[in-house]
Amino acid sequence: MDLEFTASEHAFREEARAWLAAHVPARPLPSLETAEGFAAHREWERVLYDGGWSVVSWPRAYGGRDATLTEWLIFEEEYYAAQAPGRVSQNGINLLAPTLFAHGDEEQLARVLPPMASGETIWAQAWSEPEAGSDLASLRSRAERTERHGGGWLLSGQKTWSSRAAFADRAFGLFRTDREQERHRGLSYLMFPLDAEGVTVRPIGRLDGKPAFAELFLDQVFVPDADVIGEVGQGWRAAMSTAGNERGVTLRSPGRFTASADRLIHLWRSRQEPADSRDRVADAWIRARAYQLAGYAAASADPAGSASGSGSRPGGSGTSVASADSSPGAGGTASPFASSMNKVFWSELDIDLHETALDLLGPGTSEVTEGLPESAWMDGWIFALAGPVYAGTNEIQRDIVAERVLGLPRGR
Amino acid sequence: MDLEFTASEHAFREEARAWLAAHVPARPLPSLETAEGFAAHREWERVLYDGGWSVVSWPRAYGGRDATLTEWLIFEEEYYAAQAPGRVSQNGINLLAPTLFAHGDEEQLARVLPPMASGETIWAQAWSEPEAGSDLASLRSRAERTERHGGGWLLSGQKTWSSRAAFADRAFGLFRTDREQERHRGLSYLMFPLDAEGVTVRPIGRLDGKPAFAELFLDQVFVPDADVIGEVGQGWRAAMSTAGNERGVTLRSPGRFTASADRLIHLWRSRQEPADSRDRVADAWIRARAYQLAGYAAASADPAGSASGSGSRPGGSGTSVASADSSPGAGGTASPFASSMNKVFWSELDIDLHETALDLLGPGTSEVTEGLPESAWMDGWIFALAGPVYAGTNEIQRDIVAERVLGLPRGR
Amino acid sequence: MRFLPDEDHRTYAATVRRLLADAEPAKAARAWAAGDQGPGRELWRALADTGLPALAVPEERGGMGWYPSELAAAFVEIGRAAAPGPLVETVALAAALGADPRGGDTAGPWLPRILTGDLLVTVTDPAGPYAVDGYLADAAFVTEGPALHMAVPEGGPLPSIDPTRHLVRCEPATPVESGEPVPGDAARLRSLATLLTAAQALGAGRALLDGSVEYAGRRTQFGRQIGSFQAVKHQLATVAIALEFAEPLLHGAALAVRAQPGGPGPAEGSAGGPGDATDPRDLPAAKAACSRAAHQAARTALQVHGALGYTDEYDLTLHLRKARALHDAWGTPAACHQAVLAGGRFPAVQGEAASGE
Amino acid sequence: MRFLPDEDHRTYAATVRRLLADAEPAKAARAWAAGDQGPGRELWRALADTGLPALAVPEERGGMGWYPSELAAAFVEIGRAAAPGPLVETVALAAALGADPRGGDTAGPWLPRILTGDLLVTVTDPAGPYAVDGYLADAAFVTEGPALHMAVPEGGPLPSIDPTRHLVRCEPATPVESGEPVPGDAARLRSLATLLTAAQALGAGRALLDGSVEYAGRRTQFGRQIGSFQAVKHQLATVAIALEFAEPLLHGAALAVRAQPGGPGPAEGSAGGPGDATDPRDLPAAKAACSRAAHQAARTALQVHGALGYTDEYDLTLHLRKARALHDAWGTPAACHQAVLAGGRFPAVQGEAASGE
Repeated sequence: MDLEFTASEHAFREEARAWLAAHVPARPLPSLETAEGFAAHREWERVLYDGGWSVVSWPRAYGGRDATLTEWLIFEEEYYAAQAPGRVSQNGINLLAPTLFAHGDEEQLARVLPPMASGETIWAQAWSEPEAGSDLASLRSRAERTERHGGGWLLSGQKTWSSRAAFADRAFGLFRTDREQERHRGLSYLMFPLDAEGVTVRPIGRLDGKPAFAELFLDQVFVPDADVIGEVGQGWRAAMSTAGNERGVTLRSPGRFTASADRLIHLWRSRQEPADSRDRVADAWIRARAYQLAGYAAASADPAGSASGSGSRPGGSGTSVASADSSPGAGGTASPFASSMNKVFWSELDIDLHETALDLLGPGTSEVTEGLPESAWMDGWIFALAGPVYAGTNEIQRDIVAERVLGLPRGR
Repeated sequence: MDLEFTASEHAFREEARAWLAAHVPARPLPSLETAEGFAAHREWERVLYDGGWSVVSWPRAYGGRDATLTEWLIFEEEYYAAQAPGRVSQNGINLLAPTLFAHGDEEQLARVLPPMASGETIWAQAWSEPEAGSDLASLRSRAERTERHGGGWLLSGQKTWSSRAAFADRAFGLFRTDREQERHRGLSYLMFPLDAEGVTVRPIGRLDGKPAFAELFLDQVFVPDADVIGEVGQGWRAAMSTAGNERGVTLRSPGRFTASADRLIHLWRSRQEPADSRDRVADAWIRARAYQLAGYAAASADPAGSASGSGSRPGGSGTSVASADSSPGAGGTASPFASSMNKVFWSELDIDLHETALDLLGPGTSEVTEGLPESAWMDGWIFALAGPVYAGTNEIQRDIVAERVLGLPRGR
Repeated sequence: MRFLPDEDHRTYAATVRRLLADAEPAKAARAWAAGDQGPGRELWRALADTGLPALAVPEERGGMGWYPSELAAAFVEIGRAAAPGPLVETVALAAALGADPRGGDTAGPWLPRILTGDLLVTVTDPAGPYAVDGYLADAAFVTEGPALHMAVPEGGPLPSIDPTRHLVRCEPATPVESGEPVPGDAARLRSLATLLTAAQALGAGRALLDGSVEYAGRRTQFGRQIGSFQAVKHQLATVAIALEFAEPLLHGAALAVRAQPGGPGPAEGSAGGPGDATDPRDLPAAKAACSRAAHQAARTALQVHGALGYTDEYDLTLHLRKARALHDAWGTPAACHQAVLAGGRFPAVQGEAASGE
Repeated sequence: MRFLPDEDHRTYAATVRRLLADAEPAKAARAWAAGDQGPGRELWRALADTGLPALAVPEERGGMGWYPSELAAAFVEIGRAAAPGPLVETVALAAALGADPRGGDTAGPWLPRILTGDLLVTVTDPAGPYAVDGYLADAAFVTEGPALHMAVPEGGPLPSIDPTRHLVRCEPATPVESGEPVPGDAARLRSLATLLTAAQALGAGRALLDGSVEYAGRRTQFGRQIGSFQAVKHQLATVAIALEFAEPLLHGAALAVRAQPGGPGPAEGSAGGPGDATDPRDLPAAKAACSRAAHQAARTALQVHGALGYTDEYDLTLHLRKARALHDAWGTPAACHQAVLAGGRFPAVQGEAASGE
């Protein structure tokens, strides 16, 4: 057991650090939840792509550099330490791409992934519906068979809380292709353009008013067969592999939290190290470090795995949930439900860390003060607030931990 | 609205303070959970009784001084501020007596109350059974009808977690008098001697090893009709009035917590006011003060009520749960389930307060150090740990608050 | 002792509550956030017509006396309604001007026009350091120790997490013209602002709890009302308990503010005799407890509502956002805790460390 | 990087676990609490036979090297079994003696007899200030800065919340006879004691969680298993998560202790080069996180078990009581937090304020 990076891992870190130092914009980009900021962040994705850093863990054929999970962790550490911009492509890279690697065909990979890697196509997710939030299996939007245009599906219904949809190009989600089947049977995983005929996008403002998500009204939106991922009627399985990913380390990499914890300590020092905040500041660092070490352990347990497919490379086993979710505990049980533990852990850490920062900043700075140094903490806090809710509420995650990790009786 | 005590309330406080200053033992008595300490505490009850302070809120006829609820709150404040000994009679005074006032007859009151007030008879409670803890309605111990000795009941079965039973004289509890009825129907409330034939008492050590409770094995223990409280078969209703009391202010009076919070601040000052404990110390004081003010509000809402019968004096309305449990919020709704809010509030305060003290004392003092000043904190901590568990776990209390105060749907 | 709101008190709170419920305060708040003061000004005039600011000003200065308890009750309702504007600041300034230690009519033209509801003013203190609605208000003030100065807002308005609060940097010691202090009681101002902010937070918390309970009973997932899940129940019960026990502290704090010496207003509060259980620590205690309970209510509301609770357009998020802003206004939790342990005295400059690196 | 226990490591931990499971450690703990050292001494001899103390001592001093990771794994099992006695202190003292900076065989007769399992010794530091099992151990030591002294226990044995810990006041600077320091590395002693206490706490937490899960699946109330209640589930899930994320910190801390300079033992750890991610802050972080997780596990176990969890006679309460005692031993949470923010250095005297009024 060790914590020593290999020579090549070390070189990878140095390369990433140097590149980021040279390329990260000196001034923060405008918020990616605005039209202007969205465009600026799309440009940044292109810069990343040109440098070979937009999707490090993907195969080279699709724009990546075949990085291992450990290297991906290193890249993320450097990325957040450099205070590089948020990733406007993250829905595509973190949610759709792993599903494609696990369930897509060669044609789809070749067609979808490169423009995703370059920022040419930005993806929105379209999971929730008004009556199907945490209870995703109850969704009602349907895809009806059509033989027009060479065969495909007509999407109708309503999606909501579709993040990035206000400005994105395309979206992916689950639709009911077999109305006879209930719950998670008869669902299919489809991709569709947001500018297609029949799509109405109504932006929804989040707490700070910015349109971070949208409602989608779909009326007979045509999707060709080529844009069904995996088998028709098997969408739930594909979606669950994505859901596992969303909760796991790949959506919220440890580097994000170690960088924030380091900044928190810096903030605490700049405020003359108030002793009444010491416990909370130290605790944030401890938890971020724990998450980082858990990530190293997970990467060590699966040294061949890339971050892209959560262990399932193209043509891999397809058991992506199980391998993505190897236990974070270095000595621990390899539980397929560790992603639920991860999700609870990082989402609660994220809020506590930002609350501590806001309390250190004091009054007036619980206000969004754009352009002032404090604004990053307020933005981060708003972002963190969503953590315990989305990608399966923490209540559901704790149920999963209790029932599937600990083996407690199913609830009623 | 005011916080001014009347002249007579003020005089009452002065009298209590003076008496306590003159009579509280200079050195702490040995733990009441030991044979020696039990005897010493019984003697202290006699001293209290002789001074007229053992049951201030009871009618004079039974050894009290007809104190109002406000006066009782005042007495408790003075009592705990004076660091007077724990009340070995509390099961009788706080649990049995209110039930007697509400459901007993004159003969029972005259026979049972005076020796309870003087410490001549110390009472144990006998609620739980091995299979009936939180789920009290599922209890199995039975009372079978007998016409011997002038008519009565024969108790058989097993009780457990019977506090004080290792050294007490008598006990009270619920027994199934009608085996045809299920759950809370067919139960009766009875009193019985612990030295009777057929009673076996097996002391159980609590966390510090002291026999704070016992198992009772009952084999055809005779109880005369005169020791049935209320009607046969109506014991559940009587017990619930006691349970409400157990959770309400009368078992854990605000004075206990305000005294502890003041001592905590004193401890914090004596440790050079460490800033990293400031929030926790202040928070403990704030919560204790909130509980105190809530008590004043409850007393103001029911100015005629005595603490003894939770508002139901002998011959009163018998709606003791409702009146005991008037809302603590000074402006608030008079909810009959406020006792559940009280119980969650004080039990969690009590633990947090003592944990803060232990952390201030530092290493070595997480140890029970009898005879040293720290020992009171450790003893208090052990005592506090039971708070969220007994008298209905806090989980059940939160269910009650959610369903009956907030009106959320019943659980499944 | 009668530590319960009396009939008049409850009647007045009910009046304010009804007035606000009928006045579509959420619409007024959204208009205010967008810079349209019309509905918010109208609401304030209606509140002033009930005698709200007059409850902070002695009769000889045109008011009705000194009634912190009744003001607190009214601000619970203002918080429950999420009514916009610098209402706390305006009422607290009226109290300060009315309690001008020099007496007389030296306070300038503001006081009469505040009492009629024609003016809304803002004020901050060095711990702020932002004044809420600095450009929208008719005048801005800043405290400095025991003194009160006029101020000119500086720099652009800053967005707040609470969109109805338009913040402006407003450093101390920027008196206009003469630089002479405004005659007023800054200590009374700060105490009343702290009390009323606590009350507003408690009201916001009540609204958040009520809205969350209502939603939890309505929303179904997995074939059942989400309010039937024990995890949801327990979170809401915890919030209910926190709010329930914050309320008596607020009442205690109002009595402590009423009893505070110094102002010329008739201190109808206690004489501070031996039977008096008012405690100056109740003010910081109430601010800390109400803010914390409201914050818990906001966190829980977000969890119960899911993504809906994270959206700008859902009315309950007006309260959710205000809860965080009020958390730090007129006494951070840390400053309140220090004050509790210092016998009720707030640290000289609240949150001094916040004023810069 | 391979941040995972290797095969040997896991095999050794499994051996220790099996040995303890077969040895009725709860009985040994109860006997120890009653002053009967027999079964506890036997258990320790069996553990020593597996090479446990030898893992702390270099080969040239009769040991097997310097293996903090493997020692931590073994002490997780010791914590899980609630094995009694000053085992942390004995192993840490062996490490200190083995790492005697002067080298040679100056450490007196203790080291060889610790390695054979014949001796149990205790040690404390000024922050203690109590030595665990001071009268039962064969020798007592106390650290003072970088030095190590023998000590004589003073005063009567004091009961502990953990009945298997017999505490004795043991102030610093009570060297016997010559007063000469004992040759040993006190820094290494403290680091290892902190690490192994953290490991023991983690093991206690694991046992508390496992026992609570088992009980929650077995106990029925209201006609259903209590483990089917969401409130119970969520408390247990929270504990599981806390323990799960404390564990990697413990592994990181072991590597940090291994890499610590100063001892003559073969530092098989990293060379501290640019690719080295060991961090001295992991030691206080692990102590804080493991203690806290164990404490949470204890609180939850009490809540799940109800009154049963509050009784002396139920075996799981051996762990429950130990969790609180370990919370403060060899680094209070406050001291650990300070150390994390000071780059890993513990404050000079941990919890100095605790030494008396």
